[in-house]
Amino acid sequence: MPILEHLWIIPLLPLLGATVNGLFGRTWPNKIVNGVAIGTTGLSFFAALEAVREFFLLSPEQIPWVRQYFSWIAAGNFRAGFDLQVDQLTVVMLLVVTGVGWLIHIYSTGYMADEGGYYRFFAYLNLFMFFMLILVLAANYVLLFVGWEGVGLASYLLIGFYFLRKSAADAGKKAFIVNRIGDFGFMLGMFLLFRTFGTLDFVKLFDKATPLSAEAMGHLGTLTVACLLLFMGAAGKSAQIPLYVWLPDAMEGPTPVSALIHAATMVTAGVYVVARSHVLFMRAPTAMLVVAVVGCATALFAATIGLVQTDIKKVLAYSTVSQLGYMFLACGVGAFSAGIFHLMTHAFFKALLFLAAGSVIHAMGGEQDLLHMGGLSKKIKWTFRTMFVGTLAIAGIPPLAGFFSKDSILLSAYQSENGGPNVGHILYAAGLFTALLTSFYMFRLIFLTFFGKERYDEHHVHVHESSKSMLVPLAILAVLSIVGGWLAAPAFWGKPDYFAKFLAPVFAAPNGSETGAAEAVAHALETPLAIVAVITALAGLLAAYWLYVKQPSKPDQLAKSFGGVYQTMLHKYYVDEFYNAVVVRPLLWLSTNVFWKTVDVSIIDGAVNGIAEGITVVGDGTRRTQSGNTRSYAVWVVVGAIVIVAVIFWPHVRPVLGVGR
Amino acid sequence: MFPRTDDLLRALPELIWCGFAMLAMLLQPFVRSRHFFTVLALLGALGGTGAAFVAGATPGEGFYGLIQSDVFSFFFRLLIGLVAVLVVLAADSYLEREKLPFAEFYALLLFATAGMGVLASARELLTAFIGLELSSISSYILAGFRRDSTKSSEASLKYFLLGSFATAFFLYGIALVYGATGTTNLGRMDDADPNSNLLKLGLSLILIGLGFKVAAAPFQIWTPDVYEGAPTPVTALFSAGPKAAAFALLLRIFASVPAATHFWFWAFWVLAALTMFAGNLGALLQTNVKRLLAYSSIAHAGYILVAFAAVTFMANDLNGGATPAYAAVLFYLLSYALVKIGAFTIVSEIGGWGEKNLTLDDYAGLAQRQPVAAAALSLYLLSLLGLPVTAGFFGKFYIFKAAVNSHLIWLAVLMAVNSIIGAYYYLRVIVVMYMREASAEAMAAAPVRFPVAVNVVLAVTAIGTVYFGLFPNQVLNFILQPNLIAR
Amino acid sequence: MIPTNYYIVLSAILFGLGVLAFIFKRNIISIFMSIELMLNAVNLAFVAFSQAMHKLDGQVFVLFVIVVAAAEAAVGLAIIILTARNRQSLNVERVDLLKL
Amino acid sequence: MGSLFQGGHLLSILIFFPAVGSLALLLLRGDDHVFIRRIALIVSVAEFLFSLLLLRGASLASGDYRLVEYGQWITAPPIHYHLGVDGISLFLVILTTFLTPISVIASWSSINHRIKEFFVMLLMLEVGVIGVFLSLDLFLFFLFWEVMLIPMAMLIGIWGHERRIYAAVKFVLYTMAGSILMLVGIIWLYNATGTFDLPTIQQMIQTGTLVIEPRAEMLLFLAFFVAFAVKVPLFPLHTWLPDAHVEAPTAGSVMLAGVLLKMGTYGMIRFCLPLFPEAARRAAPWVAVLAIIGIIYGALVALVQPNLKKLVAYSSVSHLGFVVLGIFAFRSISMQGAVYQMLAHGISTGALFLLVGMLYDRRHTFEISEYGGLATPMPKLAAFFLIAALASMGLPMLNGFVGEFLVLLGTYQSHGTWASWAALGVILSACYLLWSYQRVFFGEVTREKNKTLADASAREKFILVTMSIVMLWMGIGSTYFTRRTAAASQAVIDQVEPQRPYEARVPAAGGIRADVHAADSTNDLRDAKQIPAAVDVNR
Amino acid sequence: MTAPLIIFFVLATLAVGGALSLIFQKHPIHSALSLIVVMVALAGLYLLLGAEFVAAVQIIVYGGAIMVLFVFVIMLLNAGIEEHTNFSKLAGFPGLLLAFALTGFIAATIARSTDTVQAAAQPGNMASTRDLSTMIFKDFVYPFELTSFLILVAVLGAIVLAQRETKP
Repeated sequence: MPILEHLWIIPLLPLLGATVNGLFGRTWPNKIVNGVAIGTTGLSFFAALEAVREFFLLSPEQIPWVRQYFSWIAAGNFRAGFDLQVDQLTVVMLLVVTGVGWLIHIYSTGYMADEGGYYRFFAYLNLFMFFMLILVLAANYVLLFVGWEGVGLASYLLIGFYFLRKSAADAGKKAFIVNRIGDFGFMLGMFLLFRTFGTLDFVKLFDKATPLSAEAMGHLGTLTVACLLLFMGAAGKSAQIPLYVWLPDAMEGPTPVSALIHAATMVTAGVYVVARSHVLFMRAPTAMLVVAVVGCATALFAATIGLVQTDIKKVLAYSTVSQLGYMFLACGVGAFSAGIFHLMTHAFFKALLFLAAGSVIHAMGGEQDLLHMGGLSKKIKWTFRTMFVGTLAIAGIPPLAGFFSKDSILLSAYQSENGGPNVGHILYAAGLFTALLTSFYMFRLIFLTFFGKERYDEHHVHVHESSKSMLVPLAILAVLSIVGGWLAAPAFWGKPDYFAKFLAPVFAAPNGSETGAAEAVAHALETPLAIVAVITALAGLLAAYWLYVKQPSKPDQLAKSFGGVYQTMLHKYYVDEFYNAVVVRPLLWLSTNVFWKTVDVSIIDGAVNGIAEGITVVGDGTRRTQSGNTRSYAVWVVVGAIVIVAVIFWPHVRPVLGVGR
Repeated sequence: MFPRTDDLLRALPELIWCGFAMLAMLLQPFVRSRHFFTVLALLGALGGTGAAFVAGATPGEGFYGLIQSDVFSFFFRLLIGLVAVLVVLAADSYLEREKLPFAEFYALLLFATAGMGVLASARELLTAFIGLELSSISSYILAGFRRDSTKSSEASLKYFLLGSFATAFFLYGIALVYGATGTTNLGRMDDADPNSNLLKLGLSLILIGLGFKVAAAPFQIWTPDVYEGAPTPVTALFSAGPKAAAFALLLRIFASVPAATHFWFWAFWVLAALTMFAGNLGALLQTNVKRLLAYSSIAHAGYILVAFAAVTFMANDLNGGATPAYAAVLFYLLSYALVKIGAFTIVSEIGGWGEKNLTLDDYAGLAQRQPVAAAALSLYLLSLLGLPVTAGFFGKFYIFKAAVNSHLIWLAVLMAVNSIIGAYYYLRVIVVMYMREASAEAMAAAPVRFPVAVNVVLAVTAIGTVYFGLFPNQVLNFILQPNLIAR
Repeated sequence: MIPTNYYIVLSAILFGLGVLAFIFKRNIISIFMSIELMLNAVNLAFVAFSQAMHKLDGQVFVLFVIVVAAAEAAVGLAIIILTARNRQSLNVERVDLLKL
Repeated sequence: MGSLFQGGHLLSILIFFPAVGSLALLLLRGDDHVFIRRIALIVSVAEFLFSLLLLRGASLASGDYRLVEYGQWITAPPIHYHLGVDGISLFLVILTTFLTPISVIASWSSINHRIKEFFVMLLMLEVGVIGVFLSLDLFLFFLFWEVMLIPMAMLIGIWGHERRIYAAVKFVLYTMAGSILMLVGIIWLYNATGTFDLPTIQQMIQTGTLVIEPRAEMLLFLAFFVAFAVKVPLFPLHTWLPDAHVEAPTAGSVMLAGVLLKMGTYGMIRFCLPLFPEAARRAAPWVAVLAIIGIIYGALVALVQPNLKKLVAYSSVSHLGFVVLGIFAFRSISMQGAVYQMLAHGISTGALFLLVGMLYDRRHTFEISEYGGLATPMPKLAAFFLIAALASMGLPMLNGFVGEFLVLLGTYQSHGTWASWAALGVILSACYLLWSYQRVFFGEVTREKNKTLADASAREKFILVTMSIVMLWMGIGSTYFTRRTAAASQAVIDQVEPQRPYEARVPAAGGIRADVHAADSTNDLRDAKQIPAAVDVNR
Repeated sequence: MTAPLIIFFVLATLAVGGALSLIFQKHPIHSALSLIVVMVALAGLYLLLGAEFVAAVQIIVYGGAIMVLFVFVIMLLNAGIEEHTNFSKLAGFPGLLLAFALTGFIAATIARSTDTVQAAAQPGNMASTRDLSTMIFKDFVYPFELTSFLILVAVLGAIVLAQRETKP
C-alpha cells in the first residue's frame, strides 16, 4: 500500500511547493509559480484520494492506521515522533483540506493575478497546506501542535500579506498572539496529559483513558482540567469567546486566504482537536458543558454582531465565528460526528461564500462596503448564483448541505441532558434563534449586494464578471454545498445516517446519544425539529427581504430607534477596546514604568551604581587623610600604636569576626 | 680576634654589596663614564646575589648567633639581589636623563641593598636595627636624590622625619624586649613568657616600627607622598626591596618567637583589614599613576598581612600547618616585587624628563602609541589585580588559601571585597590605555624609545610574572620546606 | 637603692615627651631634636636594664644607638638644609606639596 | 596527526590551538588587514573542524567523562591539568567553535580599526570559554573562568559603541564580584577534601565519604551559585547584560549571548548540583522563583524596549530563565530541555544579534523608531530575521521549541505551578518579537535613509543561511543532540536526587489501575513514576 | 630617702624639665640648649647607674658632636622663632590626647610590670670598659662593622644632598 506506507508524501508535496516558490519564485513568471503551487497541492489532493481508497481496503483492526517515521523529540521517558495516523476522522479532514485547499489555490491564480508578491502568496499558501495536513495527520499531540502553531504562522504571514498596511500587520500580529494565548492552555493541557498518562500518542493515551470512569459533574478532576486547557487552545484557534477577537481582523488578508484559512480549514482545527480528544471529553462532563455553553454563546453573540456589519467580509467573518460556535455546541453535547459533519458542510459553503464575496470585491474593484453595492445580480450572474446557493446552504434551507448538518446539531442539543434536564432545551433555543439571525444577516448580505438599485458610481467602478479560474471553483463548491449534506439525509426516513455511521468507529460513544435505543427517539424528534428549523430560516429570509428590498429606509429608522443597541453591536460590543484598556495598556505601562524604568534602572542598577558611588565617597575620605602635613602623619602613627596596643592588651576590643568557624 | 671564615661566608652577600658600594665611592672621582659605574653596580648586585648561594651553602648561625644563614635568608637575599639588579638596570637611563650623580646613587643603592640583606638574615634585634638603619638612611638620601626638585626633597624630609620617628619606636621596643627577656637574640627567647606585659609592649612597639616600614595602615600614611616624590627607580626599589626585607624580619620575629605568636594574629588581623581598605580606597580616585601605584602597594601590603595573620595563627601548631602560610607570604613578595618594579620602570620611562607625564591622561591611547609598553603594563596590572596566568593570581590564591586554612574566613571575605575595589582602579588604567584615544599632541610626539637596559627589566619582570603564573611549582616546593626558618 | 623601673618609667616619660614634641613642634630642626630626645630615652632604658640584669650588652647597644644617632643627624641635617634651600621655610607645615 | 586526534590530546589541542593562532596573529604586521582576517578565519574554522572530532569520542551509553587528560600541574596544593568532555559540555564546545568563525565573518568588514587586536581577543576568548567547558579541576576551571574575562572586556571596551567603557567595566566588576567568592568556596572545598579534582569530590559526596554540614553546604552552594547566576544572568543580577550587549560589537554580542551566558548555566549543572545536592534541593524553590521572575520580567521589559539590541538582550534574560528553571526542576526531561535550550538559544539569539548588527552596519543605530518598513528595501534580511525571531519565540520545527517544550514539560511533571507561570513566557516572547519585527520591517518606509538600504550581501547571506539551516536542523533532528546529552544529564539528576530512578528505564507495565485511582484526583498523579512509560529514548 | 635617690630625682626632674622646655621654647636654639640639658642629666643618671664609659660617650658624642652640629645648622639656616601655624587639625587637641594616652599607657605598663625590672639596680663597678670593648669587638663585631658603613652612608648622603650645585 504505497501511499498509506508513505503518508508523509501528502503533507510534503505542498511543503516542496512552498520551498521552491519561496526560494526561486521571485524571478519566475506567474505561470510557473501557478504550476508549482497548484501542481503540488493537486498532487497531494490526489495522493489523499489514493490514500482514502487504500484506507477503505483496510480491515477494521488495522484502524487507526499509524506510521512512525522518525522520532523528533526524545528525552527521559518522553518521546514525540514524526508519526502520522489515518482514521475515519482524518479521512474527512484530509479530503476537506486538500480538496477545498486545491480549489482555493486555483481560484487564487485568478484572484491574485495582478497582485504584487505573487510568489510569496503561493509559497505561504502551500506552507499553510503543509502545516494543516500535518495537523490533521498527526498521531500525537506534539506533532499536532506543530501543525497547530504552523498554521498559525501561515495565517500570520498571509494576514500580513499586505504588510505595507499597518492594519494588516496589526491583524496578523494580533492573530498570532491571541492564538499563542490559546496555545498556552493547549501546552499546559499536553503537560498535564503527559503527567497523567506518560504519553502523548493518541492511540496509547486514549487506550489508557478509555477504562477511566467519567468524572463527576462540577468536579475539576485531572481529565476535566486537561480538557478545559485543551479547549482553551481550541477556543484560540477556532475563535471562540473570549479569544474570537482576532478572526474579524484577519479579514485584512486576501479573500482566498479568508476563505481557506479563516473559514474552511484552520479555524476548524479547534473543533477537530476537541473531536479528536473526545475520549477525554466524554469523561469530563463539566468540560463538555463548558464547551457547549461557550460554543452556543459564541454562535449567538457573533450572529448579533453580524447583523449590523456593513463590510461584506466582516459579515462573513462573524458568521464563521458563529458557525464555529455551532460546531462546538455539537461537540459539547456529545454529537461529535454532527460537529464534524457541520465542519465539512461549512467548509463547502463558507468557502463558497468567501470566494464569491471575493469575486464580488474583485468585480467592484476592491470595494467591500455593502452600502456601496447593490443591483449586482444582473452584472455578475455566476457569482450571484453561486453565492445565493451558498447563502441558502448556510441559512439551512433544505435540501442544501447546511440544513442537514445544522439540523443534526440542533437535534442533539435538544436531546442533551448533560448538566441538567433543561440545559439541552436552552441550548436548542439559543441555537435556533442563532439560526434565525444567521439566515437574516446572510440574506441581508445578498439583498444589499445584488438587489435594489446601484449605490455606487458607475463611472469609476466597472463591474465585470471574474475569470474562469475563479468561477470554476465557485461552481464546484456550489455543487458541493448542495449535495454535501445528503450523506445525512437517510436519517429522515429512519435509515442510519451514513456520515455518522462512517465516523462511528472513531466516536464509539459510551453513553450513546447516537446508538440503538436513542435512535428511535431521535427519529421521532427528527421531523418536527427540522420543520421548526426550516420555518425559522424562512422567517429570517422574509425579514431580510422585507427590510432590505421592500422598505430600504426601514433599517436606518430601526438603527435610530435602537441607537444604543445598534451602536454596541456595530462596535462589536467594544470587546477590542475592553481588552486594550484592561490588558494591553496596563501591561505596557507596567513594563515601561515599573519594571524597566523603576525596578531595572532605578532600583537594581541604582543600587549597583549607588554602592560604587558610596565606595568612591569613602575613597575620597580616605584620600583626605593624606593631608600632606607631617604633624598629622605623626599623629596617625600614634593612633596606630594605640590600636595595636589596644588589640594586644585588651582582648575584648578584638573584632568578633575573625573566627568564622 | 678576626671572625671565622664561615661567619664571613654567611654574611658574604652583604659584605660584597658594601664592598662594591665603597668601590663605587672610591672610583667616583677618577672615572666619569656612566656605563662603567652601571656595569660596576650591576656586577656588585649580581655578585652579592651570587654570594647568596655561597651563604646558602653554609647554613647555620654566624657571628655568635647574630645572623642566621638558612633557606629563609637565602630566599630573601636572592629576592633583594634581584630587585637591586633590576633597579640598577632601570635607573641607568633615568640618571642619564635627570643628570644625577650616578656613582653616589649606585653606592647608596648597594648600601641599601646590604642593609636589607642584613635585615633578612639578622637573628638578633640590634643587628637587625643596624641593618634597618643602613637601608633606611640610604633610602632617605635616595628619596631626595633629585636635589633641585622640591617634591623630591620634601619626600626625603617626610620619609626621614617619620622614618626616624618610627625607628625610635622600634628601638624602644627592642629595649623593652631586652628588658623582658634579658636578650635581644631571637633564638634565645623560646622560654619567654608570652603574657609578660613588658614583652607584649616591646613587641607592639617593634611591630609599629616595622609596620611603618612595610606601610601597614595606619602607618602607611607616609607611603604615597614618599613614593610620589622619590625618583621613580627609587620608588621601584622602595616598593619592592625594603618592604620585602622588613617583612622578612617581621616573619622571623612573629613566626619564630613562640611568645610572639598565639594571640598576635589579632594585631595582624586589624592591620591587614585597615591596610587593605586604606590602600584600595585611597587609590580609587587617583589620577597620578605613580601615586596610584603607591596606594596599590599599600593594598598589597595588606594582602600580605592577611597571610601574616594566618602565619601567626598557625605558627603554634606543630605539624607544619603554617608552612603554606609562609609560602604564601614569600611567593607573594616575589610576584609582587617583579610586578612593581616592572610597572614603576614603565612609569619612569613614560614619565620622561623631570617626571612630567604621570597623570592618567598621559597614558590615554598608550596602546596605539606604544603597544609593547601598554601590554607589559597591563600584564603587571592584571597581576596586581590577581587574574590568572600571572604570578599575582597564584600569590592571591595562596593567601586566600592560607586565610581559609586558618579559618580566617571573614578576613578572606574582606580581602575578596578589596580585590573587587582594586579591580576597579587597575581596570581604569587599562581602560585608559586601550579604550581612550590619545590626545593630538601625544599622538604627534614620537614614541618614547626604551633603552636596552629598561627592555631587559621589562622582559625579566614580564616573563617572570607569566612564568610563575603558569609554573609556580619550583619556587613553591622550594619555600615549602618545614625548616624554612632555622630555630 | 633605686628600683630599676624608676629609670624605665623616667625613660618612658622622656620618650612620650619626645613623641609630644614631634607632634607639637613646627620647626623641622626642633622636630628632629625631639627624635633625638626619644633616642636618649631609649638609651636610658637600655642602660637601666643592663644594670638590672648585670649584662653588658645593654651598654653596647647604647653605643651603637649613639653612633646611629650621629649618622642620622648628619643625613637629617643635610636633608633639612636641602629642604630649607628649596623652600625658604623651616616650618614643617609649609612642606605639604605632596598630599592626597 | 590522525592518531593524535583519536584520543590523546584532542582536548588540549582544542583549548590551545586558538591561543597559538592568536599568538601567530600577534606576530603579524598590523596593516595587512585582509591577511589577518583570513588567518583568523582559517584558525577558527580549523578549530571548528577539530571540535567535530569530539563527536566520535563522545559516548551515548554512559554519562562519564571521555577523552580525559590528566596530568600533574602544581604539586602543592595538588592541582591537576584535568580535562574531559561529556554529553553536556560536548555540544557547548562545538557551539563555541561554531560561533567563533561566524563572528569572525560577521566582523569581517564591520570592524575596521585595530583589527589585529580584535581577532586576537576573539581567539583568546575562545580559549577561555572552551577551557571552562572542558576542565574538570576546580582550580583549572576557575582559571579559565577568569581568563575569559579580559578579552571579552576588551572586545566590548575597544570596539564597542558610545558607553562601551562603562559597559566593559561593569561587566568585569559584576563577574569578578561573583567569581571571587567562588574562589573562596573552591578553597574551602579543597580544605575539606584535599583535592581540586571534580570527579573525585563528586565521588566523595556520592559515597558519603565527604559530608558537609548543612549551613556550610548552603554557604558554599551560594558562593558558587552567585558566581554563575551573575553570568547567566539570573534576575536580579542581570543589569550588566543589557549594557554589555548594547555596547558590544556584533561579534562580542554573539559570543556573549551565544556562549558566555551558557558558562553560568553550565556551571550550575556541573558544580552546584553534583557538589551540593542537599543545598541545591533546599534552594531549588527560590531559584525557580527567580528564574520564573526572570522569564516573565525579562520578556515584559523586552516588550517595551525602544532599542532593538537591548530588546534582544532582555529576551536572553527571559530565555536563560527557562534554562535555570529546567535545571532546578531536577527532572531528566527538564534537564535535557535545559541543555538543549542552551544550545538553541546560542544559535537563535546569536542569529538575532548578527541581524541586528547587520542593520546597525547600515544605519548605525539600534533605535527601533529609526527603522520601519525595511521589508521593502531588504526582503531577504527581513525573511532571515523572521526565521530567527520565530526560532527564538519557540515555533515548532525550529530550535527554540524543543528546549522550551522539554523544560516546561519536565518541570510540569513535578511542579505544575512553576511550569504554568513559566509558560506565560511563551506568549510574551511572541508579543515582543512580533511587535518589534512589525515595527522594524512592516509598514511603509518612513525614513528617507531606509529607502535605499542594501539587502543582505553575499557574506551576510552565507552567515544567515548557515544559521537558519542549523536552526531548522536543531528543530527537526533534535534527537541527534538529546541522544548524546541524555546520559550525562541523567547522571547529574541521579546525583541530585539519587532516589529517582532513570525515568527512561521505567518498565512498561499495566499502569491502568494507577490511572483509575488517579483519575479521581490530580494529587495522586504528582509523580510520573506511577504512570508507565511505554516508549524509551531511542538509542 | 637615700642620697642616690635624691640625686636620681634631681636629675630626673632636670631631664623632664629639659624635655618640657624643649617643647615650649619658641626658638630652636633654646630648644637645642634644653636638649643638651636633658643629655647632661642623662649622663648623670648613667654615672649613677655606674656606666661611666656610656656617660662619657654621651657627653662627648651627643653633647659635644651632635648638638654642636645642630646648633651649627640652626645658625647656618639662621632659623628664627618658629611660626605658630596650626594647619593640622589632627595634631591639635586629639594629638595631644593620644600622645598623652600612649605615654601614660607605656609608663603605667612598665611601672606595673613585675619582671626583672623590679630588681634594684646597684651601682656596679662590674662594667669595666675592657669587657665592653671585648664585647664590641668580639660578640658584636658584625654590627660594629656595619655601623662603619652606616657612617660612610651618612657622609655620602651629606655630600650628595647638601653640596651646592656644581654639576654641569
